[in-house]
Amino acid sequence: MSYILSLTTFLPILGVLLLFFIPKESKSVLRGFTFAVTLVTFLASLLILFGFQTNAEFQFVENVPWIAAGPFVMRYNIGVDGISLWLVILTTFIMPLSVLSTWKAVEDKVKEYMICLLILETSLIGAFISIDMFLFYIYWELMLIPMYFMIGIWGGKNRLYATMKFFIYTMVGSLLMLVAFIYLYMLGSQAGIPDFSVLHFYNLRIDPTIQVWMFMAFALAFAIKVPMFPLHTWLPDAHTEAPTAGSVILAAIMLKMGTYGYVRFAMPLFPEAAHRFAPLLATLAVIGIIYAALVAMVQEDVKKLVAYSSVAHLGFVMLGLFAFNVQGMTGSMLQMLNHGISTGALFLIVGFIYERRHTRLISDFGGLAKQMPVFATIFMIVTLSSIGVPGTNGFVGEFLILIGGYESELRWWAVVATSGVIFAAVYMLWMFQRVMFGELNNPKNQKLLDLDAREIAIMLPLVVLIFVMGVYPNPFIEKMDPAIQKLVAHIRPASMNAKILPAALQSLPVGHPAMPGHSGMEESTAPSAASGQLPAGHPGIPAEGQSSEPVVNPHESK
Amino acid sequence: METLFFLIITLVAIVSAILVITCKNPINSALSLIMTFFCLATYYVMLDAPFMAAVQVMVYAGAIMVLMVFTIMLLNIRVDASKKHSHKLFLGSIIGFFTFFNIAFVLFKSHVAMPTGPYSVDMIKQIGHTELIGKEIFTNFLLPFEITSILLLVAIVGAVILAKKKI
Amino acid sequence: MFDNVWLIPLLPFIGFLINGLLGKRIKNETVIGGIASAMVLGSFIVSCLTLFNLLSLPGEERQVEVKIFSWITSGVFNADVAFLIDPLSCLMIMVVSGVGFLIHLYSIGYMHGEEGYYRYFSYLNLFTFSMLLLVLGNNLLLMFVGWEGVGLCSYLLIGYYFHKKSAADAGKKAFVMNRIGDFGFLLGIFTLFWYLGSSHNVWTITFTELANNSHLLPTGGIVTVITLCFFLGATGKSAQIPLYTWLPDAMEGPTPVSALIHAATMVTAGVYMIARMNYLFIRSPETLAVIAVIGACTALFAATIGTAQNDIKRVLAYSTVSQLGYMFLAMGVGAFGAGIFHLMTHAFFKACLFLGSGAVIHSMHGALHHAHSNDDAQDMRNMGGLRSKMPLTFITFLLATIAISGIPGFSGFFSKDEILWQAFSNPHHGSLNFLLWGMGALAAGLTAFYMFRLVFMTFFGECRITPKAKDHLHESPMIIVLPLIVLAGLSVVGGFIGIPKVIGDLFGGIPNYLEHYLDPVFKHSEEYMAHHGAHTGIHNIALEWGLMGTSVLIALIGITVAYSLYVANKGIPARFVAAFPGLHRAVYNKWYIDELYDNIIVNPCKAFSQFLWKGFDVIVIDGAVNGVAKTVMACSGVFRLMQSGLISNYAWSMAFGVVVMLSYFILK
Amino acid sequence: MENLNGYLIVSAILFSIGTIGVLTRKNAIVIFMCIELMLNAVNLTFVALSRHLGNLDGQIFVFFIMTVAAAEAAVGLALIIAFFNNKETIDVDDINLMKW
Repeated sequence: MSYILSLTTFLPILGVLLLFFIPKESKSVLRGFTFAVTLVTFLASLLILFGFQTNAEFQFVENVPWIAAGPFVMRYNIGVDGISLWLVILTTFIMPLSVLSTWKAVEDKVKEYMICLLILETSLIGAFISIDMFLFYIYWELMLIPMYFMIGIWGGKNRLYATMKFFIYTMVGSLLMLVAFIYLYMLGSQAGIPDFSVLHFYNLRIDPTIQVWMFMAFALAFAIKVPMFPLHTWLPDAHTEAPTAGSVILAAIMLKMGTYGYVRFAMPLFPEAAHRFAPLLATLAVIGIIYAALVAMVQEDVKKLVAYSSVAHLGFVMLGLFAFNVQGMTGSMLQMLNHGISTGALFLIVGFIYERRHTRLISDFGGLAKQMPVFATIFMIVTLSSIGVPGTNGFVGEFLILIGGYESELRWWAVVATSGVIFAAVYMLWMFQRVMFGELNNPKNQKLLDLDAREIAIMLPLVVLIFVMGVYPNPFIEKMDPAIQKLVAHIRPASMNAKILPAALQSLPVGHPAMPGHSGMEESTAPSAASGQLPAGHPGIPAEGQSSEPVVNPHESK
Repeated sequence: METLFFLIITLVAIVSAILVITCKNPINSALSLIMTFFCLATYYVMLDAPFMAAVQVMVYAGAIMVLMVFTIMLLNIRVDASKKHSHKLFLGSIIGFFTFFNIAFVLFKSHVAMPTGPYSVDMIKQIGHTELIGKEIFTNFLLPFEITSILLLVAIVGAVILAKKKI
Repeated sequence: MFDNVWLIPLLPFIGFLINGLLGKRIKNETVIGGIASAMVLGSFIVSCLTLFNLLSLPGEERQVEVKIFSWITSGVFNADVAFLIDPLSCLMIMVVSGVGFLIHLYSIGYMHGEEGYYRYFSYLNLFTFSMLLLVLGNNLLLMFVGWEGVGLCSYLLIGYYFHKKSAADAGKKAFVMNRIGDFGFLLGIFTLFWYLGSSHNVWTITFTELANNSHLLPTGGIVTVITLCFFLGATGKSAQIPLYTWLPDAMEGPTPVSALIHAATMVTAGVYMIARMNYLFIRSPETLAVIAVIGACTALFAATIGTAQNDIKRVLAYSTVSQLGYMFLAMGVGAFGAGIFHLMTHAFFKACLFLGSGAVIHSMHGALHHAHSNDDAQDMRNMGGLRSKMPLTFITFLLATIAISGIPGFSGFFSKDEILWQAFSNPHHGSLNFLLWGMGALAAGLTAFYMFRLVFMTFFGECRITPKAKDHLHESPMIIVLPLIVLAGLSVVGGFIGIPKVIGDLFGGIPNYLEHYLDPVFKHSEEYMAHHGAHTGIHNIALEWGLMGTSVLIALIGITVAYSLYVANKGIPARFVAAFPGLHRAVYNKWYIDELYDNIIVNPCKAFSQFLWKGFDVIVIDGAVNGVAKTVMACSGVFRLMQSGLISNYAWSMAFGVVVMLSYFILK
Repeated sequence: MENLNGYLIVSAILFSIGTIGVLTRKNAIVIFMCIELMLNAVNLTFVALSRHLGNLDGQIFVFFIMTVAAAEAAVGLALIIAFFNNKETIDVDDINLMKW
């Protein structure tokens, strides 16, 4: 079954073709058929999961010549490895749920909506599995179009502003990335690399100054998608205006595209630049965590609140990525899955109450727990997962990120990020209390009916996953561990020569100059630090005067 | 003597040209334009191209200007109530002078090529200008000649359709 | 021998699942209550079995680890779900499951008729599960899971009457404050894990390995940072000075919840954590000093507030905070054994007091309900003279009050006096000891005063309840009174297992069983003390007796003052309040600490985030984005003017173009 | 013969006068005349140079220019008449249907 990967990718397109034959009026048939297609795609992706041996190599690789235009040779080169496996499964897992959630939500133009959904699924899966950078770029752009229509046509009041902003924001970023791609290709072709496959470019030595510019281009494109701190304002608008299924997919999968981009392209291709930019991007990530949490606290609109919460969660993921160690990376990969599940569930929940009350203002709700007890328990479980209470999936990811971050140079960033844990509890619980607890005085709330079978069927797999990943995350971690070990081994040595930091950065509490080695991964155990003394620049009690070991400035020692 | 006559004709031509663009009533400008055409005809004669002069007078002065005058009369345009004139005149003249200086500059900078053509001046006088032009047109320039005829046909049809009241 | 240990936490978890999922269908209350209590009883029996097995082992090898499954392994970090059985954890699981079972029984009667009955019992079982997990966990991460689990359950149970806004607010406040503590706890784990790993290549967070490698840790420096972080976690969970305001508000929850969570088990988690990692804390004298001072201050501070409260549960809440202060004082002076001993005795008499007050509130509520008056059932000013109406509750309440005030012979006296003596004679803090002892003794006096004030106001004097409701006051049913009796008995007898040596020798050499029992857990810190202890503590028997006498004397003074004010001549308190209105109002309003926190932290935080959102997000970032859009529109507007539609403009621009190009080519 | 430059100068002057006329006048017909004037200036240059170079091509080309001018005049005037019919004026500034 070596074509399983292409099959999974293009199954939705097959669905689209068949959809054309179904008449526009028979809505339920349309919905049923689309649900069936997404379900079959999910089963196909399960085949990939079970067929996947846990090693660091790309599997189910398909490498077929595709375009040869002048100097450019592009091959249809796809494959899945530890990192992208779970993201593909997350995509195919979330799609049936979002299709199921639009049963009553979308009444007009159902056929076009379903077509958008299926095209979106194809482009998402394609982006995750493509090894050829050009193919990745095509899928990267392709996914914008269906989302643009979904928000633009079936959105809320000022949907045009939101969808325009979303589209242009992402487009600007990705154009820069395209330029970087082409320049990279040129560099590659000089060095004899035949095609666009990213694997060839991994071991291409690019001198640091060019790396800095290329990394900036990639980083900007993915930072917009993540969304990182200053470039995040499109997310709340896009979410408030998007239909339920649209915002579920946007939050659960499309945001992961940004972080996946960092892991697959930005960091391994330009390791030195990644190390040099680590403090800056970590600062933005940490600001993102605190800033989004604070802003989420005072939101009146539930969906905007959840949107800001996902900015905060992804800030954690970015912090984990820039820790450059196995715990940090595993933590962020896990957190991507957790965020997909918990925020996807949150948006589904907001969708349910929106379908009932057609309002998203927190002040319109109150005391729903008495009126809708089943809904209350599910909402409570998902809130706890989003806060990261131990026993749910959120905690495992966050803990690994923070402990990974604490261990790397980003020690002080991890300390500040840990306080994000408090704010997460504050805004989620405050929202939960204003929506669910308190008096049931609003007459319209008194007539709300609890979740029906369909809605429970949507939420059940998510709740089960929340607990399974919280209590027993090992199967998830095992599958991605070899790929992450390989990635970290690829990036870490680059940090040696990235150590020639300009004097300005020297003042940062950089850990002991000789990188503290990890017995687990590198054989060469780093020389143990000064026996009892404080390692230089230690965060603890500010070393009164210079500690016994002055921070060796690489410049002088050279 | 030759140059004196040339200067006189030049003076007349320029004055009538200026009259064309300055006088209020379009009829006057039409007449002054006809005057300019006559001056040009005399130039052609001075340049040993009598046939050209004849055609010039017939086509331009005769046909086109008649048509112009006819249109002016048909539309009985009052005196051109030139409302605001100021900035247009100023701008226009600026461009005009600039054009002149450009062309003049080009002329003086460039040196004219040596006469290489087969038909020297005295040959024209001897054989006659019209024959030569006729021979030339109907041998080397036959295709353009035919095309211009089609062009004229098109123009005629176009003019009729455009000017008709009810189509 | 210890392979059935995993049953201890699992049984309450099964109870949680049964009640949680099927509770709605099993309408019948006794079945739900029965399942829940049976589960906790089961885990109590298994813990007795474990304790028995442990005692059968010789002293030194009383430390067994049972691994269930490996939880997270990534890179150098691995944490697995495994249980550590040693004297300390055995004692704790006995207390948790024992007191827990009694409280489950009690709440079957107490919660009769509540509409979320199944929800209450499932949360109570979940709480017992997480507390047992916390206590049994063999590594820091599993303890943290239990730590946050109990925080979550206290949130759920405090907010049980969720339709009441105050209850929901109290629940949220409790959770956030605990979360702030957990922030410190997390930082402690990270620093410890990072320091031991990067400096000594020991990548571990399990307690046994930490204990064995504790010799690598330097004194002071990084260890102070780690222990201070952990102490921040402890203050959050055990409600010490900076983060205690959530405990009095937590009284919004049902009374058995306050008894179980906010008196006996959860709040002692901080004390247990310090005892569990005594080898860390002993290595940084600065942190010990901080803990001792904060403990003493909390004890005194909470006691002062307790004297002026009128709500029966608020008084008990502040007494809990103050007693916790004592435990932290014990930890701060290095007397870990005494701290745990006080923890145990406090669990007994404080649970008894809370359940007793619950019984009082229950019957008051019933009576007021009959009389259709909506006076506050918890306000002591409406009570009085219940001695005759509820004799059994009165007796058990009195016994527990005597125990808490430290009257000799009762459990409170032994544990509190041991702490005061250790505070006075410990080798750690030198001159600070006198201050610590002074504050402790004063707090003991105040405790005696407000506890007896409570007893006199509720049980003595004439009944101030509305006349119609007077005859409806009756003794609570047996299921409520039985746990009271057991707990009262325990609070009387409980003290004898840890009699201080000086008294023990007096009565023919009865050894201090508890001290002896807990020795293996604290052997690392004893070794460290023997090795590094600069100067030894004071061992003067006569001094010890003297101090013991003074503390008893202070307690008696407190009782007589309470008696004179609230029984003999009732007028004095009113006159006292009139004399010092400012002081009274300040103490009654909890020294305005809540308002202080609101104005310093909560409101500025809200205002700042409002500014961040409206100011920064909307105006700056969106402004910039929309600004770019507007400038593009503006430019296009300008360019559009060129298409003016007038032919002369076009002609002019064409001519202009030609001229410019010509001149360009000419001049080039 | 000898003053070829003179002829070129004259045609330059006529041409620029024509340009000025086109740019400044408002009456459509006068603009037409000025265009005719410019065309003739060019014709003059053609004839002068063809005579100087002794090559008749220039003069033949003038014929073609004349036919074009004639055609243009015809169509142009038709346009003006059509325009006059519905706008009652031939002021160039009023022909602004293309205005945005």
